[in-house]
Amino acid sequence: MIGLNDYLILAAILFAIGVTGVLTRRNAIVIFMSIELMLNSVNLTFVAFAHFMNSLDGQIFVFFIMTVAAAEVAVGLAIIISIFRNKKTVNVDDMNIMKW
Amino acid sequence: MVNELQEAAQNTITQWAWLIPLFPLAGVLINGFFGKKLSKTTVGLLACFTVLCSFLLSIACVAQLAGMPVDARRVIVDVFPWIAAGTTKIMFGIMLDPLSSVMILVVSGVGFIIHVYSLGYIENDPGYKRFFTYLNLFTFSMLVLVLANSLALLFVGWELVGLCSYLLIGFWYHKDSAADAGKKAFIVNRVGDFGFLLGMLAIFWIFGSLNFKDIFHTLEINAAVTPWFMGAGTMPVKTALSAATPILGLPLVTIITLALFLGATGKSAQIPLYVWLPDAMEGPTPVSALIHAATMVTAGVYMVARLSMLFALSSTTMMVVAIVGAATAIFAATIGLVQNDIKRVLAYSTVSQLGYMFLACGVGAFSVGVFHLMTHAFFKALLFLCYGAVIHSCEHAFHDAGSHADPQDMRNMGGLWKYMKITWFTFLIGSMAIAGVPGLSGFFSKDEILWKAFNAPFSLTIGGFPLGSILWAVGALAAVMTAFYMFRLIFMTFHGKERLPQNAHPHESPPAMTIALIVLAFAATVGGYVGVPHVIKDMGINVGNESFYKWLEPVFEPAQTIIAEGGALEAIDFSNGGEEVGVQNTLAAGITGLNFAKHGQEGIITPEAGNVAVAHRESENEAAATHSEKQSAHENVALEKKLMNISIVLALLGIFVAFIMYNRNPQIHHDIREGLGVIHTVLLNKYYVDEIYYYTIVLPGRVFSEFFLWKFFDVCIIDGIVNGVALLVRGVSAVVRRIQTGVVMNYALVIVIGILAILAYYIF
Amino acid sequence: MVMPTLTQILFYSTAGFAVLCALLVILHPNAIRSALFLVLTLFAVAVLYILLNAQFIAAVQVIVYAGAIMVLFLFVIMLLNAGETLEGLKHPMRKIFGFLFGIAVLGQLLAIAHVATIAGARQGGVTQEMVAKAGNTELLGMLLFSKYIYPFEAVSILLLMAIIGSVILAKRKL
Amino acid sequence: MQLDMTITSYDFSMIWPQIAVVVFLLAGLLVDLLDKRGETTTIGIFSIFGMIVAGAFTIGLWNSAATVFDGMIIVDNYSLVFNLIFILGFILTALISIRSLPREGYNYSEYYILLMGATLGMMIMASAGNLLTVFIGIETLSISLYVLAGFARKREESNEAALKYLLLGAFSTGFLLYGIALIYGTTGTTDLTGIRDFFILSQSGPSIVLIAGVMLLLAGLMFKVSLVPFHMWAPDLYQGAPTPVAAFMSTGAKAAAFAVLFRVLVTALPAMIEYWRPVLYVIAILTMTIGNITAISQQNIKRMLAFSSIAHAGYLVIAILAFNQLGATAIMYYLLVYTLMNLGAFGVLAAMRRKNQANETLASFAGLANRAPFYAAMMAVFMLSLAGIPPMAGFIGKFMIFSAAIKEYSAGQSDMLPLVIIAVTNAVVSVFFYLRVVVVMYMNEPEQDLDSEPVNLAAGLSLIISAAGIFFLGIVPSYALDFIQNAILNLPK
Repeated sequence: MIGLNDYLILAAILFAIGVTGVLTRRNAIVIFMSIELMLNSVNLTFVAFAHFMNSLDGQIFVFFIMTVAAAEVAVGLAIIISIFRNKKTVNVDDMNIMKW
Repeated sequence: MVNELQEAAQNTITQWAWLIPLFPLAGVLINGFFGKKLSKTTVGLLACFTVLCSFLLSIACVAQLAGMPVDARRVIVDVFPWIAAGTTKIMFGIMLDPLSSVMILVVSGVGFIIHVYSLGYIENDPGYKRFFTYLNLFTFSMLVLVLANSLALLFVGWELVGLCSYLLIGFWYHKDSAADAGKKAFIVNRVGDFGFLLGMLAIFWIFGSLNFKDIFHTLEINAAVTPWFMGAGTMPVKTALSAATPILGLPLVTIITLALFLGATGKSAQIPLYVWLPDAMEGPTPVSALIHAATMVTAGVYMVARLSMLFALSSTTMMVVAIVGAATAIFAATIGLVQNDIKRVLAYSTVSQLGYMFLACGVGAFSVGVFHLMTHAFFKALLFLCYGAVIHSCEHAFHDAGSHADPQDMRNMGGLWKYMKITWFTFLIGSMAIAGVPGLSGFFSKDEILWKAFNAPFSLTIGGFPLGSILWAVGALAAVMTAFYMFRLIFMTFHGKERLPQNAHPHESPPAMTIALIVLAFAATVGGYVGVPHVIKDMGINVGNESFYKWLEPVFEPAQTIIAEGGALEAIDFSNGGEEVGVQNTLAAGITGLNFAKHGQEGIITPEAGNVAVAHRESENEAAATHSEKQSAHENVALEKKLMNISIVLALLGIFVAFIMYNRNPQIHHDIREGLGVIHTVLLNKYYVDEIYYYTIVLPGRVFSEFFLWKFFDVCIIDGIVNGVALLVRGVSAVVRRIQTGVVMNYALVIVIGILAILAYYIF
Repeated sequence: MVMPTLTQILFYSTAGFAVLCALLVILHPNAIRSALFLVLTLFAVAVLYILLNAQFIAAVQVIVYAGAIMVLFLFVIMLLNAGETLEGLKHPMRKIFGFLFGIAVLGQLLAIAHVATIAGARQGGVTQEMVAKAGNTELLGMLLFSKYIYPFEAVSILLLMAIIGSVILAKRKL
Repeated sequence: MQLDMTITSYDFSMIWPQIAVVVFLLAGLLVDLLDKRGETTTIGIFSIFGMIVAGAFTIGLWNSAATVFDGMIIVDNYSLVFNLIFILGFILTALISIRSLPREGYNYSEYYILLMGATLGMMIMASAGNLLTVFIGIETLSISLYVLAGFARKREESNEAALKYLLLGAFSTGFLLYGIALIYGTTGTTDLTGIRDFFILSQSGPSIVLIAGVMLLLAGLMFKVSLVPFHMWAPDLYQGAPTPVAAFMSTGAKAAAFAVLFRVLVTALPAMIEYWRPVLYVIAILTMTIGNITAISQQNIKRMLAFSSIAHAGYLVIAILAFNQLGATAIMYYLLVYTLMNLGAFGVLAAMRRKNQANETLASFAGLANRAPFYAAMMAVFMLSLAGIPPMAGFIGKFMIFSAAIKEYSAGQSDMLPLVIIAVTNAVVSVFFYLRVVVVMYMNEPEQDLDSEPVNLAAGLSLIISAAGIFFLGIVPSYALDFIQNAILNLPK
């Protein structure tokens, strides 16, 4: 039988991959996708817990996370579009006019 | 019935004492907000008028206060509750007692004169309106400081006067040196404020209040408090104050008072935090007179005097205060010997005189310290204003003559007396007052300080001499130097060969300025007669009286009692946690003088019983004191007379040396000869003495003070430390800010590292 | 030797597939490919949701996440022509650090996930029978409109903000 | 089988302030249609009016404590005080913006709508009773702020600020949610009181999973509060975002984040104090020190204010660590004062901005006292208050925080004393860079000649309200403190 920990370990791996993506990629859109990966791993954790606890609250939480993620993506991509208009790039390490 | 009515009528005026600071505040608001629409004259006159109102109301209030019975002379007007924390509330209000009454008279009185003087001085400056707004703001802040009924409100005034000082030092901000001086004053004062703040918070957490009334009351009855340190529970306040701290095992009260004293050294320019004051002379001269000589810099002395009860509890702190005061007095005086910038001489002289005030406070003679504060306010304000007049007129004269000579450098002057006779004469009075020429105000206060220092209640001896006599010697030496450099100043500026640039014709200042000078000269002359020491009366010269000391007596009496008890509190603290200690009552001398120490007795008390025992012994002591006083009164007076004669001789010696060294010009000899014929003969005969003086005493001294004390110690070490700390913080800052690379991934990495660290702390 | 059950086979193969695709998301230099691999990952996770009896969430995952959101991603990538970026030429150290710390995060999270247990937690009262009877979606709907009515309404304002915000930022001419 | 889940009717009377905000937000979208494009004063005033109505509802609810919507929302005086702080922040920001928007060239009415949405998010955060509402509140706030940060969409700084904030915000949200998931998994609930009950019922201490969950949750919240090392976004964001937005973010948003952080710690996690205390302790020291030290070498005043706001967050953490009634009072009082003084300082910066010139550097403030005496005087008041110089309210705020810490010290928390000493040292250091602004304004010669600055009515009003509030709270703090202490009494603890 597949236990809770199997799901959690999978979620942990996906989360760590997401974090690594944020830390290593330059392309803002890819960074953003890595964050989506992290959120998915959180969702998986929630659903797994909910399943093994016979509770639906976790699934509701996932529902809200998805909604918020959708909103975040919409705003995030809009920001990326507006920055691309000005700078013609989506690479985050080209965006450091403000520092120190 | 009639009496009651009278009393009610009497009280009404003091009940309005809180208006005193509000008049200048009104001036600030009106001039600050509508100054642009008002004419220059209106602004200036309004500023003067508001301060005059404060002065008149102060006089009325003090008169009322004097009419009250001695014990009732403390009027507290709570305007509204300020900070409510826990059960006690800090009230926002004023406290009028003999000490603050002296201060408000000095502040508003001298302040008013300087306001009037400024009407003339600052007349053609584009910052005229700004200047008067700041000056009013300062007067308001200073009055708040001295009238504050709580340490917190005092701190408010403390910070505000600091701010005003800061703004006024940099008044001519287009000069880089002015802006730098402002910065320096600011940084140095922060160090002091840090100490003040810590001390204040510690007091709050022990006493549960910052109201002076509560603090004094708690101390007087040794009430039970719940102090802040761990698991202490409720205990008598003196036990709490005597708790040993980890810092060198010193008792808490010593740490607190030392922290407060650090604040005082910052504001009152004492070693090690004096460096800002000479630089502060970059401000306009009336500012130097009002803020950096007469009033604000004495705030530290006022604070120490105000908290005299607390300071008296720690003989260590008292000793530190006295030693720092004496050291500053001599140290600043030596530097003053060689400066050529007039204002710098006066600035170092101020530092030196402030040192005297702390010396007085340190040896327990708070009222003498305050007395010197007052007389110093008169004569130092006078001196500054005179030199303001000199500089003012030289500046214009030099300018008209097309010269770029420095109008503050006395080497560019000489022989000015005939151009500005009033200024010369008033300056002479001021100089004689500060030099301690008998009959002028400075003599009475300085002499009394030296006498008290000689009788300092310290058991410490250095090389067989009691600390007191060393303090006296240092003070006396500084007095010689004071007399010397002041008269050097006079001779180089007003007498001797004219070294003015060609075609420069200085002239007397406008009447607004000269009137101010005359009034102050009058005050500097007669101001001392309110506090003539009784020894003079004993000598049969029945001038003036001791009313000043009597007036302040109720304020300092508790502190004197504590000192007379021989620092019982601290004697307990120094025991190594033991139950019983011997109280060296030989420490106890206090106001009654050396003789008291001889008749002291040794007692064994336990900490708990300490206060009881002390109280019990108090009556015995008093009896003993009276007895011994009678017994040795004669001997005592003789000693005091002797010391007084020494100091008179010393003052004259200083003047004399200055005269010899700086007045060799025949032209001036001629002028002086008529008044000082005998001395002139001596001068003629001992012409080579001048050279001997010069090469044996003056030159080495000059090299020492100029190159070591001033250039090396002052400029390198003290400035170096101040700037170094600032530089270090900035350097660290410049490195730390580099973390902020501007790249998102690095920021994310820092977040991840943070989270990893937190989790690792719990997982592993 | 115990034969793996169908669930086990399904779980491990889906999980492996998800991890592989996720790795390719962050490793593939081409952003369009990355996005497509992310879609695959999302599908794999949706399969796991079904294994966990969360049919509604699985459906939302496919329709909203993989369907709508990822299409938006792809659209933006193509619109900006941002697919063909050459990755990793600048600052190789940053990349190395990134991977190192990613592995450290993985280690810690695994240590936590490894020992996680629901023992002691308050158990929900929603049994498999109830789900079988009323259906996952209906139960969720009931909850949403009873206990979770406040967040449900609040999130509508959040979405409104997102709509207004996206328009104001991305519209070419205002 | 009958499910005992029924749609119940709810008591909406407790959330009138939020409803008012929503109604005015939606109505604002319609009001917008009345104006022609590029004209935003009407909607600005309309939104201020809406917030005043919300404030009136908030005051109307005073002393009516209730937990509504199945524990999702806790309405008590704590949340109401915070509501008032947010409303005050909104009004002051809107007043600044009325002038600033057309000047900076992004005169769109959606600005006020988003600002109202952000305020709604803050209100949800302050009264959240469930980690879900915490999350929704944070996201409502954040999404509005992402957009507002990038609102000057033609300016690269603004774009960059928005992108950095978005990426890092979403990243930290990931950790926050992971934490919530772990808490949910170990306790079986996301309800704040439910979590507290879990600790009361559970026999053994918290498991490592729960600790990790709590720490991740706190890390997410600390990001919003901008505590070191989760602070790096703040300076770039404040510098790049439009000035009124930066003002709003550094005050209202920070207050909301503190509201929720303190609520979570007090309501859900008091049993875990020995776990989160050391973490917050170290973070408080780091935050104060790094914030102040970095601020010293800043030449851009907006950026300096950003580091200063980080440092102030550090002081506030001390009050949290004190974890007593006095500390709670101090937090609210300080945040109220901080809102006034920081908004004021940013308000002056906003007023200084010209179309093509930011005028944010220290050098551009040189000689401001001559050029714009009103703005210079106001800036001086705000700087002195931030520096904690009496009689400005900043002093009382610091005094309250230190008092709370020392009270805890005397109760046996021996580690509070070093914290206070570090804080006092930091406060002294910080005076340097605040006062430098005053010095530059009053004592330096201007580098370039700028025209004198006429005072704008709305912005001037905002500044005068702030300054008056600072003096009022500094000279007569008793009224506000009594009011706030009353609020704390109803805080479940």
